[in-house]
Amino acid sequence: MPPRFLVRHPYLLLVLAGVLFPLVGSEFWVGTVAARALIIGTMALSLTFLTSTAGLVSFAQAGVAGVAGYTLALLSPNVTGVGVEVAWPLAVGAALLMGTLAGVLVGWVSVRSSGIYLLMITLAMSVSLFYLVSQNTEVFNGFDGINGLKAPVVWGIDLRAPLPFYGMALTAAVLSAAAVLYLDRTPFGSQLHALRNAPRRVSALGFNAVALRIVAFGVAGFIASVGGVLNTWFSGQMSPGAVDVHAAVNLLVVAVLGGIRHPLGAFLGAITFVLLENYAASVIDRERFNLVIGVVFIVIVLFAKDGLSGLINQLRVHLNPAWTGGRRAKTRRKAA
Amino acid sequence: MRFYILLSLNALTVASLYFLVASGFSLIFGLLRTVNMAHGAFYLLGAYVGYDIASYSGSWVLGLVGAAVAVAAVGLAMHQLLLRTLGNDELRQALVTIGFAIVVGDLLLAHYGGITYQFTPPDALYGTTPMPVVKGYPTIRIVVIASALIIGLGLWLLIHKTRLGMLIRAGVDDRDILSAMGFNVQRVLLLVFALGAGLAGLAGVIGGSALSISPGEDARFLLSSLVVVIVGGMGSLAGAALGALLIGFAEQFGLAFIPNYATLLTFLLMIAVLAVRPQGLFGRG
Amino acid sequence: MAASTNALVISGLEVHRGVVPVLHGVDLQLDGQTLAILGRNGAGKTTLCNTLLGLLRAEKGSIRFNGVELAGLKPHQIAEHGLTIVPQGRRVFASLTVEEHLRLVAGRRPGPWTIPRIHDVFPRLAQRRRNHGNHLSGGEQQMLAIARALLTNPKLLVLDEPSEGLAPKIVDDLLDVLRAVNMEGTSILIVEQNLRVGTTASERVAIMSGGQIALVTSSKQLWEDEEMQHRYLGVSTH
Amino acid sequence: MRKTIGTVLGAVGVSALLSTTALADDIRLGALATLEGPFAQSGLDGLRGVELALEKYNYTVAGKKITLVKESSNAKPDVAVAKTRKLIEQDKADIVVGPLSGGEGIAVKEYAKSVPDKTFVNGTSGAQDTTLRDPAPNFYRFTLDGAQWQAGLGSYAYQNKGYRNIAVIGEDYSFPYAQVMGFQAEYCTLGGKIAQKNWVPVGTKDFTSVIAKLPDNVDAVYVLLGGADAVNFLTQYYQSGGTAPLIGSSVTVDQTVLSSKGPFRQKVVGMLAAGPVADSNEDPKWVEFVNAYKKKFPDGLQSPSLFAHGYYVSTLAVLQALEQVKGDLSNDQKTFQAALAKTEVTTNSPTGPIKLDQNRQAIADNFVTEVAQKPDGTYYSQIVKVAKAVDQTLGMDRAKFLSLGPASRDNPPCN
Amino acid sequence: MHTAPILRVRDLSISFGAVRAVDRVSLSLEPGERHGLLGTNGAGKTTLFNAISGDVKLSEGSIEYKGRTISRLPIHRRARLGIGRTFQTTLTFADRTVEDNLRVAVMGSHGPRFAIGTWNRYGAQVQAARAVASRFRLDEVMEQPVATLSYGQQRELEIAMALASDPELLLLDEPAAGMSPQARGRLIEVLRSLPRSITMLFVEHDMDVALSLADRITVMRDGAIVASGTPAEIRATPLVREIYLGGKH
Repeated sequence: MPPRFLVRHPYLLLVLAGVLFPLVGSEFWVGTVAARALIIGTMALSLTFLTSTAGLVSFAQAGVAGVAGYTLALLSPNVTGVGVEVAWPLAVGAALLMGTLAGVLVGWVSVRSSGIYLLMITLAMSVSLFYLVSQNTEVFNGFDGINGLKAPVVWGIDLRAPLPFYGMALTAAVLSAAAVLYLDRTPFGSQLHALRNAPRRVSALGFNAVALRIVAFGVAGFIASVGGVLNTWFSGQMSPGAVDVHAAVNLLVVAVLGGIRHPLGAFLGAITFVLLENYAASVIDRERFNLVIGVVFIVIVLFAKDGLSGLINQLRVHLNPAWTGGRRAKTRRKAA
Repeated sequence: MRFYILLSLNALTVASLYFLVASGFSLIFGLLRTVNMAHGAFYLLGAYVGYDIASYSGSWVLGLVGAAVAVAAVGLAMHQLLLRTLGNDELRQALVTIGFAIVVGDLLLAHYGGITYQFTPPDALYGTTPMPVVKGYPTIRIVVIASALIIGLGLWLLIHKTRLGMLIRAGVDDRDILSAMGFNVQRVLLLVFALGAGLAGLAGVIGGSALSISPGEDARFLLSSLVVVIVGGMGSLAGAALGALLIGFAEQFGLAFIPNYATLLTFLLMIAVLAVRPQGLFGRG
Repeated sequence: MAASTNALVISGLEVHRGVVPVLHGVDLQLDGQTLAILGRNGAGKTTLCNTLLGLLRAEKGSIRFNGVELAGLKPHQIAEHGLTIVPQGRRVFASLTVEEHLRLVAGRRPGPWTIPRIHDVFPRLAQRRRNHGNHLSGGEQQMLAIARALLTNPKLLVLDEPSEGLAPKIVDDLLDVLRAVNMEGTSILIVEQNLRVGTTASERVAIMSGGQIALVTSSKQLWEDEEMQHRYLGVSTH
Repeated sequence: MRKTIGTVLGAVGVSALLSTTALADDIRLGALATLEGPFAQSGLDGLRGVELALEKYNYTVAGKKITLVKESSNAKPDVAVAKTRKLIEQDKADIVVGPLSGGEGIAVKEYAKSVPDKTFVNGTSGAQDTTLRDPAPNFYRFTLDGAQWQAGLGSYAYQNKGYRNIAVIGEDYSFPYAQVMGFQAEYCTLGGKIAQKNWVPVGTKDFTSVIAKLPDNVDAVYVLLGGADAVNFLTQYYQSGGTAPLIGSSVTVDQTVLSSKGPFRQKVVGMLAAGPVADSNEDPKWVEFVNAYKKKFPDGLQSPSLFAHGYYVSTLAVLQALEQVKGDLSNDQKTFQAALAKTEVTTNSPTGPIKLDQNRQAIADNFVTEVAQKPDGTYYSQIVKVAKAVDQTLGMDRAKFLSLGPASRDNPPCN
Repeated sequence: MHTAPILRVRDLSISFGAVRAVDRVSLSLEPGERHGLLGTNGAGKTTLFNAISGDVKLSEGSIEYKGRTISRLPIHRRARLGIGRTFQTTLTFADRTVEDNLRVAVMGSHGPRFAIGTWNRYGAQVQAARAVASRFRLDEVMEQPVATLSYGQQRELEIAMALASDPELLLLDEPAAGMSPQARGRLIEVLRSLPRSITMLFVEHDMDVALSLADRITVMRDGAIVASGTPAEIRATPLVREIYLGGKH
């Protein structure tokens, strides 16, 4: 039996696995594959947070991350010669702020839409951003984007080297995930769950449902921005490709693969996605990655309603019924 | 003057093409409440299949018909295999069609490669039709406008003047009661799905003749269909027509006067409509 | 005399909405006549109607009509066996004209009801021929819903709260029509909240409560027994 | 039970991580091209070039086997960098040839700076700044850049065709900007005028409204579109009754476009263009190259495209340099890199001698061509002029050229 | 003693397209009053309700609450002024626990909203939720998800949530709908036991419930008020008998 506190907090195991991973993984696995999975996972976390707590779906999270990415790019030294250079903490702060504001804007514009319509209006906003940045050359350098961006050197640690970068991505991912899990247990989290269950009731109780919803989008925007900042450093550049419709679809695919009803599904989905990206190619044919991802996606949607996290939950219940969650078991006892 | 007439004709052409694609998309949504994100893939599939049939048989018209039939069949298969099992879960339906679109797009790329295909329409269609003021206008583009008018009129007649149309409208209004009156609604749904998919295939041949066929067109026409029906109102034929016109004009006039932000303009138009009237201009709300 | 044909036998019917059971074991028989089902809001009356028509799935139990098991069949298959409904809230098709409503269903099954006859019985519908379903008054919508149901030439007509929102005069006309329909051999199951309509429309009434049939009695008896009304319906005339 | 599962999973994971370690003595050559999306066809042809070059050396240099690892991007810079990293870190490539398109090139160049002990040789990416400004010491380009690819065209249009006033329509990004810069360097200096520049968003499919805007009185229209967009434009231009002759960029009427299926091709005969390759080149080395290409890839294009050519000469340069250092990549590849910088592809080059300048940028010949049709109905480009030894500053003084600033929508101006 | 009405509805009309669901209704409630709304299905009771709570826009007329016009205030602002409501079809947070439902309800009108401390820091609110729960005998199922409760318990929770927000005016839309006779009785008891500081307006089909709970009753038909008075007066009105029972021939 694993120690008690691990049973009570199974997520600590995941964090531990993340911390220990560099001991077994090669530089490529740590600095490129795992770091990328963490970044994509963080961006997708913004979506699974929205869906699992507030019941909102959004196609715009890649775009929101892109707003942060572009802000960072424009405020950092780059070889494209656009923007203004400021100290990196300031640039990161501004990026997170702008991304959060972008999230708020998405929430505000789409406030009257829900379900499939919400998906479409957020897709439209995301695509609008794509056209804005790809057609504006003065600020965003259009189609070519902004190049030569680098993660800073902090206290002598070069954050663009694989291991430090991985450490940074892991820290950001763990903190974001912890924040989401924590929020879930606060009154604010409960209020968001309430919004998902019965928005009419939420208003009738005296909550400003619109504000609640917009704040949820803001929080998601912040998380997406964390991913966006890391992603910009990771690719060393920012271009419209990061906010195009494929990027939006990919993020949704990641979230659905992992299970959109559990916040941490985002990371499961991201790991799967990145592994498929690197290995599916060698299974069938180097160019047929999309075929594999498409088929896997269909299978997940058809047969695993809650994605991989749902499957794992089922498996857990199957292996050890006592793990169904102490809470419910307790109530049963109490009620009996 | 000539310039503005030309611009308007271009806008009409683009609007016609958008309408052709979006009408099927809207039809499917209207009755089935399914947002078929594979509609763009259907368009591209129709274009390629039509191209193959047309170049093999030497008949453009056969390509047109063949593409419509083939894509309708693929649509039916997708509906029966993937959509039916999901019941009324709109979100999962949209997701599964995204997956299907990814698969179809990749298979098409694998088979047809990345080169650009263009139909060889009958000589009568390839060339210029003389017209007053603007002197001449490409015949194929007039064909596009005409086909949109014909298909639009045909759909209108189908929906408002035929028994099947009555069934479709009744099904949109109240599916349950229609089935309780003894009609096999599932069959009507299938028929409509096939019709909508077939329209995408047909549009693929027409669009592939007026423009060209290449990878990436699937996403482009899916997006345009989404924008058109969102602006016009999901499930409304008139809405699709109005939406297509608005987008067509915004896009072409934008391209002529503010080329750098032409596409952005159409999306801003859509966001504006959605923020004010989430159900679209003609949508029921 | 239309008895002993078109017999409906419901036994042990259980229906859930989600996980919540709504009907728990309904037993009911109807034998070529008219039966009213009365009950409070939420007693499960509409659920019963929808299950009869195949719009809801029966968890357990059986619905036999003229010896044929209907539970598990699709709505259109059930309709082919001669069941039809005038649903609660009328649910006429908003985008079909009155004429289209009639043309849609007419002539699909042989029987006494034709469009001319409908126009005869409901002259108002003839006048409103070109109006769309959503441009009719409540009474007109109700007539249309009934006409739509009659044109399928049903063997069993289910009416779910037909008097809802109708003026008393119209309700009386409606009851006359139903009487005529029954005379021609169609069984009628009428679900009502309104005690008078329910008891006037049929000789027998079943009272539903908490998802079960609490009592089957004659209309006359219920109408006269205020204590019984009070006990089962929560309404009283004293 | 759970423990067993854990052990098995762990073992599988570890072996997956370790299985990718490089084999000892081989030289691993990574090739990066776009095999996804609209540029898929070009990427495929690029890889054909790599394979042809390797085949020429029988995949062996100085007794060492060369292993080719292919990777696909989708013309997006971030993907190009991710895939390059994969080639270097995962597939342990020593040398990477690629990428294919402009934005990718700049991104990969930036990445190259972080791995100085690996060598990067450009595929066909044509952005000027890949080598012009802030170059990476371990990034080499044996192909010409976008501006160089138009060398000879401006003067031919002005002098031989007598064009004095033209209109420009191009896609709105850096590659067409650079091409126009290369064209203007000759055309505008000679006194030619540009009446109008139309920059259309990347991905525009319907150009008719822009066509309608073109002035009636121009001598020619200079078109900077590629692939499907070029096919659409050409079709729409002729359908709209366009009569002014057309001038193409390096990708407007290249083999990927001329091999496209469609009736527009009948109209483009005689169309002027310029680029690093010409189908009709009578140089025996070009003929030999074409024959080898056709033999190996019967289902390839009718004639190798500039992508096949670019990847071919780039790989050749790598092999030549490797041969010179006897496959020695030690000393953080410094010996090899020094040899590569001095490499001149002459005897092997199908398109005339290629050497590098101080920024490791090619100086090579460029061809002005016209589209012609063969008796068998196929279309090809026919040489009408050769610009010899074109350098990156287009013959200008480097400082003066740099002072022009990066090419953009309206820089440099035409006066 | 005569006090100013807590709620005053004046000439209120609401139209949906061509249909006039509520037609020039005027109504006023004294503080502490228990006021029943009767009428058949489609008489406009729920629409009137929704207009008062803010769910439906009014076409004409005005609504005053404690002397202040609230016709244009959004739902949540009205709720914060002390107007609580229940819904005809249970509208709870189905996959959350009873406790969570109630403590969220407590925070609605009195805050804190957007609170991001752990629940431990909001002891007062949690206590308030528990107090309401015990009044409805829901404390035994506090940690169960609502979806696992019986229908009757869900209905009780529905009302408990409205009470948890500490309203001055409580709008109850068919509170006893679908409940078993015993549950009904229990519910009536709870409602009766509420302090008179809460003014109640309720819709009820069950005449017994309505008549036994109300101080005054208003009867609606076709969107308009057709009778109004004390339970005794209403009982004696032939018109009401006709509407409600169809009347005798």
